[in-house]
Amino acid sequence: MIELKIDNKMVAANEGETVLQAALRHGIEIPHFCYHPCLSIAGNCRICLVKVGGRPKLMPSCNLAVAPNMEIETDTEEVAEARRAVMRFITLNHPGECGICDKAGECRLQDYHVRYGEPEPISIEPKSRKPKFYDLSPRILLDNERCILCGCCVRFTQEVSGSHQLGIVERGSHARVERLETGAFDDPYSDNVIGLCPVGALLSRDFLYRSRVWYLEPVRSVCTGCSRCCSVNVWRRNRHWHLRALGEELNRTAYRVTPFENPEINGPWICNKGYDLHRFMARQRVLQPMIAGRGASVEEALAEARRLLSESINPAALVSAHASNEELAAFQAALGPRLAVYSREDYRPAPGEAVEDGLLIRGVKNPNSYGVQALFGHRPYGVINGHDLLLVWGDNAEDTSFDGARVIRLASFGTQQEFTADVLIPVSTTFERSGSFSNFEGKVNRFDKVFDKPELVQHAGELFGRLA
Amino acid sequence: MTEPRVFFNFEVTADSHTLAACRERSGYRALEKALLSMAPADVEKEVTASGLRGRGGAGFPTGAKWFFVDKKSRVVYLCCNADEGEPGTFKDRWIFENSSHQLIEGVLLAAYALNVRHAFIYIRGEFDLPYRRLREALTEAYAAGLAGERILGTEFCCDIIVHRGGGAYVCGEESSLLTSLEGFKGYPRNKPPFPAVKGLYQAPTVINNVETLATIPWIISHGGGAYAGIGNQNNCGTRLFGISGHVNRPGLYERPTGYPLKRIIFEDAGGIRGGKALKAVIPGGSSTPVLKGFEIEQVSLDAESVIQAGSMLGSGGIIVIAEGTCMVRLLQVLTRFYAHESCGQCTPCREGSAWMDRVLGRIVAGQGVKGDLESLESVTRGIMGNTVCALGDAASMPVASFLDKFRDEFAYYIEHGRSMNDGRLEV
Amino acid sequence: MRKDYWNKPEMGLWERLYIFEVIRGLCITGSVFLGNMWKWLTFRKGALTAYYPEELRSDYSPNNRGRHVLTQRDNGQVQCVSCNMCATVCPAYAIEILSTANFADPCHPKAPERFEIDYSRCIFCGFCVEACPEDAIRMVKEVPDFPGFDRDRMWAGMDLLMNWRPMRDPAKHYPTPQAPLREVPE
Amino acid sequence: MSCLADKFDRLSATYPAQMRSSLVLPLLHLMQEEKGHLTESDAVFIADYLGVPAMQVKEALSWYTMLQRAPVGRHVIKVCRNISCSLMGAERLIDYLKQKLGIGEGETTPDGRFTLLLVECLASCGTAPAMQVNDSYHEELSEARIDAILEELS
Amino acid sequence: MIQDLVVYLLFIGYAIGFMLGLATLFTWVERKQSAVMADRIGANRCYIRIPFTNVRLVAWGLFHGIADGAKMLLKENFTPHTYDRFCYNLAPWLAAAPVLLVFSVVPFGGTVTPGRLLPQLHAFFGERSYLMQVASLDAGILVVLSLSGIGILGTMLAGWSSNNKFSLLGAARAASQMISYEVAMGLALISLVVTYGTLDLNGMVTRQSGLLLGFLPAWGIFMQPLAFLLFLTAAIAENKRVPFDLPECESELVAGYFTEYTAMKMGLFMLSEFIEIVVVSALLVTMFLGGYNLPYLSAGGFVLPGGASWALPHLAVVLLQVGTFAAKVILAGCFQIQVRWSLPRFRYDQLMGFGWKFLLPLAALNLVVTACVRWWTL
Repeated sequence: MIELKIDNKMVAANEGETVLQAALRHGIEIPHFCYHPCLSIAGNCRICLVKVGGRPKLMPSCNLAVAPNMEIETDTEEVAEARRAVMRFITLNHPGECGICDKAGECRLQDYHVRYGEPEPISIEPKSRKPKFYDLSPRILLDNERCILCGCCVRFTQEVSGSHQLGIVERGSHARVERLETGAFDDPYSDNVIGLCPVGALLSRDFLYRSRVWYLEPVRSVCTGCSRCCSVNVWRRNRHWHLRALGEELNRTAYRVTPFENPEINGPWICNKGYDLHRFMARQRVLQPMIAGRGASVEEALAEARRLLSESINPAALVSAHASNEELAAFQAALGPRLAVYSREDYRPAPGEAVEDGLLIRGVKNPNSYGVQALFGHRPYGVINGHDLLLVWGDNAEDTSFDGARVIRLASFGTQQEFTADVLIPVSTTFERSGSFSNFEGKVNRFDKVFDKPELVQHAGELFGRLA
Repeated sequence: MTEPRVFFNFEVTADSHTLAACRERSGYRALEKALLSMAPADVEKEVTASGLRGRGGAGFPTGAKWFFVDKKSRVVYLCCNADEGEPGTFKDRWIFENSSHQLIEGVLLAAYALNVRHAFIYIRGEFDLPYRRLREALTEAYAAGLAGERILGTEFCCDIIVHRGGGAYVCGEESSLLTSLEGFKGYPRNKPPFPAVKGLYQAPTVINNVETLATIPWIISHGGGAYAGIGNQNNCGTRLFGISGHVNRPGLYERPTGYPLKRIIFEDAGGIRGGKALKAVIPGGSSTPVLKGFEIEQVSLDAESVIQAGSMLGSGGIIVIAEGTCMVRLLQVLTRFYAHESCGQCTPCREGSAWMDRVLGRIVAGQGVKGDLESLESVTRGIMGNTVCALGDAASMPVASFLDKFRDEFAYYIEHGRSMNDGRLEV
Repeated sequence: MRKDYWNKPEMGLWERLYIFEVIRGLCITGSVFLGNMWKWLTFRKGALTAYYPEELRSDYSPNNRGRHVLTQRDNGQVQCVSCNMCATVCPAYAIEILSTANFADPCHPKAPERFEIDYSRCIFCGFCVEACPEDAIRMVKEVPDFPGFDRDRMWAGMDLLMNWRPMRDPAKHYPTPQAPLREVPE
Repeated sequence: MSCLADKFDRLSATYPAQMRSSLVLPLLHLMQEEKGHLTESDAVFIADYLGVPAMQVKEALSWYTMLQRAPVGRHVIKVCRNISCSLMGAERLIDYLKQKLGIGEGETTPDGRFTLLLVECLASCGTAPAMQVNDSYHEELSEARIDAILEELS
Repeated sequence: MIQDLVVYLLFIGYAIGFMLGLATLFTWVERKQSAVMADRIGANRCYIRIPFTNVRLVAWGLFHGIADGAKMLLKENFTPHTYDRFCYNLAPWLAAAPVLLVFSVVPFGGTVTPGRLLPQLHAFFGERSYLMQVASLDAGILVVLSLSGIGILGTMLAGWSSNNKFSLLGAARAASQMISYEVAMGLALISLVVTYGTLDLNGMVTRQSGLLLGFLPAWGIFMQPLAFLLFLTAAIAENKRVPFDLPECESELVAGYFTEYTAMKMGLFMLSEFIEIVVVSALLVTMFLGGYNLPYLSAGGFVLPGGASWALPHLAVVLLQVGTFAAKVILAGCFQIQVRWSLPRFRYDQLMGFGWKFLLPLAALNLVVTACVRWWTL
């Protein structure tokens, strides 16, 4: 523990910390663009300059290790002047197009400009032109005019994802971020640079111009892409800004997915598959309960399922690895003793998908395989056949044959025609319920409800009690 | 010539740069003396005793710099900073062309003192003849057993690697030189950590200027005390001063520190061209503040005196400007240079140098407006001291001083759209 | 010293007796009432207000701001860049904009695909006009002719807003887009 | 490319083995000597040879001014335009050269012989004005000297 | 007596119909009158379409009252989170019921002898005659005072049980205001009682049936002009109408003590206000404006000052008296509305000062003078 004084306030800092980290931890705001806790220190934006007692020059606080009895001042006129100067330089060639910039509203440059900048530019030079909407990859656009060359994205590819696919080329005021001409920026973690960018230089094509960010609000959820179970924020439309003329369905749409910083599981990053989670969830849904291929009410379907269950001699259940721990517990309590239980892999790696790497991506492409196996053991269906009734719980039309057994299906995605079940009951997706998953290390990660479920769709956890 | 000469102690002829010629004038004696009779610590002690200061511009005492290096470290690197890019400075080039062996000897001595296995000479990419001379000299030295394995039969081994730069002024900054040497674009590094702690490939590294290293053989053979006796007390020794600009005999002069500036301009360099009056002097390379003609009366060529006058001695490149030169256009030449050479890493320098260049370009094109000078000044204030390396300061200091000292000329140019003088740089 | 911050009425005895002033006031309102009543009874209209929508006024103030116009660029495209400032500032949440990306026009990559104003909610405050950074939305002297029995019918879309009274923007001329947006060397 | 690889090997032998990354700049110089100018594929080639990220080489290639990224003429004339040379008349000489060669800054004559580049300080301030043709310096220039130099080259 | 029962049931029905009908009418009158005063049109959007045609019966917006009533009955009944449901639900009734009851002692006509109205009725009624009044009480005026005292309770309960700061403030204001003005009103009425020497309202009306100085109707307004003014002021204040609407002033307290009420509960408050207009007008008419007395009209017909007379049948006299009373009430109500749209609201301190420092002394003075005069003339 090192005690130092920031703005006449005694602050306790850890050994090896920088002044910026210590200040931020204690709620003292020092502006910063190029600093990111998970990346190396670049020290090139120069907005975090602070006054250190006994030193003539201002020091960048991001590169200033704490020392005992250090006296730091962040609100002197000298520091404010330096910040104003740096804001002047940064905004010198930054186009004033917040109106059409997707970052506006969560842009640090915007915030700092309001707080530390000057209302009117003193420069009368025309802004310099650089390539706009430079294609980094089919997922990401780069607007070099907006770029402030903090280098966060470059450092991300060098230090976190290790793909080294981005770099700052040219020198001086011509410097700009580029990829190799020959290769797209196809890093499996590439979308992280969008959130990393303190300004709106890196744009997600998927989210491009879909909504202003202040119309949205994040809800904590969990990525179901693999057994890492990264925490994510799902951005839905804020209740106050619900749309009417443009379509009610937009109010029930997840606009984008961003990482939710969870140091235990994923840190501040998620992979591109996680960024695509909302598209995964926007697939065709099963919305209508069916009995032998024709629509029925929920009650009828349940009654039929109960009848099948009571009539069967040797029933079995295939349990979804997308089920939350709570649903598994409900299943275990209601039906567990009566059925032979098999664990089910809802999704397997798609062809061409990154299978496993050292950073986040895991080979098992289901979120709660660990939870299922902890409760029921690792028992894939197919070892023993000869059941006369199968309760198949989970998405993805199964390629396993059911051997003439009668089938009760609980599914979320797909078309009605896809399922040849005796009873089909639609169940809610991860976005429509709250609960928790246990990831491959057994860490429990909870998720909240993002949207209300459609009317005829049931929560699986509530179904089992009514089935028993 | 009564004063001792470290460099200009021989006559330059067609083959004066060869090993044989060098040996004739007692080259490599100091190396022999050091390797055979002195411990590495003794060499360092001599250098410390000599009071030698770095000749690259900052003037940091060489002995102190060596002292900070952890010599017990597994690897210590030595880099010779030969990326001479400061406009107005051309001393290292002379050393390479005429006295490479002196530098090699100096490098080996420093390597011996610092326990260095690999020494690098980072030479400017544009230097073609100097590079070839240095390679020749190195080949000769390797052939004569003066470099490489088991030098002079002792246990001391040192390889000297010559690394050509790619054309970047900022690589003369020590940390950016290291980055460049590691094969990256030459971005300066944040300090701390200093190169003496974490330098080339994260190992402790000493970076010395060519002139500094080339002085060391003289110090070893004559003793540190002898060197300390030359020139001023605080800032001793001789220095190479390059005089350029509007003088009759521009060129390189070796003078002890404390030599009057006026004398070197008006006597040694033969006075101003065409008999014109002296308008201004930039005393230490283009990045130092300008001095007006009348300000140099009492100035002598040592760091303190020049600082007292309001400028810096820097790398010793004296640029003389005669009456009738357009200072606005001259400053634009400088800002263009710094805008071109800004590496693009940190914001104030990247944007500020280009901004100053654009404003001055506009003024020179006759489209200056009223607030331009004030905004230029605020830009220099914004850059000064806020950048990663010293290039930002270097870019803003001339602007600030030009504006300070020749404001009327700038105001006239903005008001009338043309120069107060005839607008030429040449006289 | 205590300072009086309000305008203390200086009332004479007559005013302070109150009753007479009350009677005077009643006489004033009563005379207006009787006058107007007489007009009603003699089938002349005794009111300044109109039966909307059967009657429409013709003498609107030039400052009246009744309907919105989306201005157009010289090439007839909508000037709006879909920045949503108007929608954000709108106190009645009456504006909804759907944006689209249009890289064919590099100077205006963002454009509205749909632009809807809900006249059942609009309070005609004019904030949208003030918030617009592009002078793309204006309010002009007109009455919103949207009386109806169905709230959903009171939306004005982009076609209507642009075309019911097409307006070019005389104040702001955009440069023709510089075709290649590669770096321009100085 | 095999002969190039030989040269690469020879050059890399002069550096300590653990300093592969340092070879980026020397190899770029070498490649430029061979090919006249460098493209991104050359950078990728060097990166593959050294085992460093291609982006690092690309950054270096774009950053160092001596590395040509566009085709140049047989003789590259680099004229210093910095302070000392300007004081000694570099601007006049640049105009003269432009007019004589009929090209502007950064351009190549139609016959592909000369490329005119304006560079910052060549460290010839004492012997200003100066220019560098290919690699060799020409100092204390005047119109007559330039004529003579160009004469000699052609 | 079955005949009595029939007659009094008819009277009660008439009284309730009279009050509710006029109250509904006054809601329309208030809108329309204020519109005409302010150069506007006023309520005009409600209509009844005649079935199977496209003819729309607008009738100057008269159906607005009906629409209002329907709306209030059909609206969702919000209740606040209060811990006293009982008081909250009781309050509207406490506010409305006393107002309705006040009318029971007000005579809305002279003496009627049903048997003489129509020959057919004679067999049934015989020669019985009735005062046209629901309850002919000796203590009539005291009933009025006591019932209007109960009205305060409803207001207080509503404001307190709503669990809302605006309501509570409104209720507090209402209580202090009503109690304050009750005093002045009471004193004004006492001087009236001293003048007429009776507490019975019918007796008062009868006392006003004569002529003063041979030509002037012997109405209370001419006997007690100051008491008339005092009573009018205090009655408007009791009714919490402009300029005494502090308990429910929209600009400060949303809606005052009934902020938290919706639907028909709120409707009861509104209705009681308009009924109170009717009641106040009726009292005013009864006590000061000669009640059902038409000048020069006696039980047998018109008797003009010059000695000329015009005999009328009993039915015509009764109808004239009832009609006179109704017309006077309507006019007095219109006058109250006129006041409401003419005067600005008092500040609270002004209100209190006016009540205690102006009205009360004046009423006391009036009483003293009246007593002296009465003693002198007796």
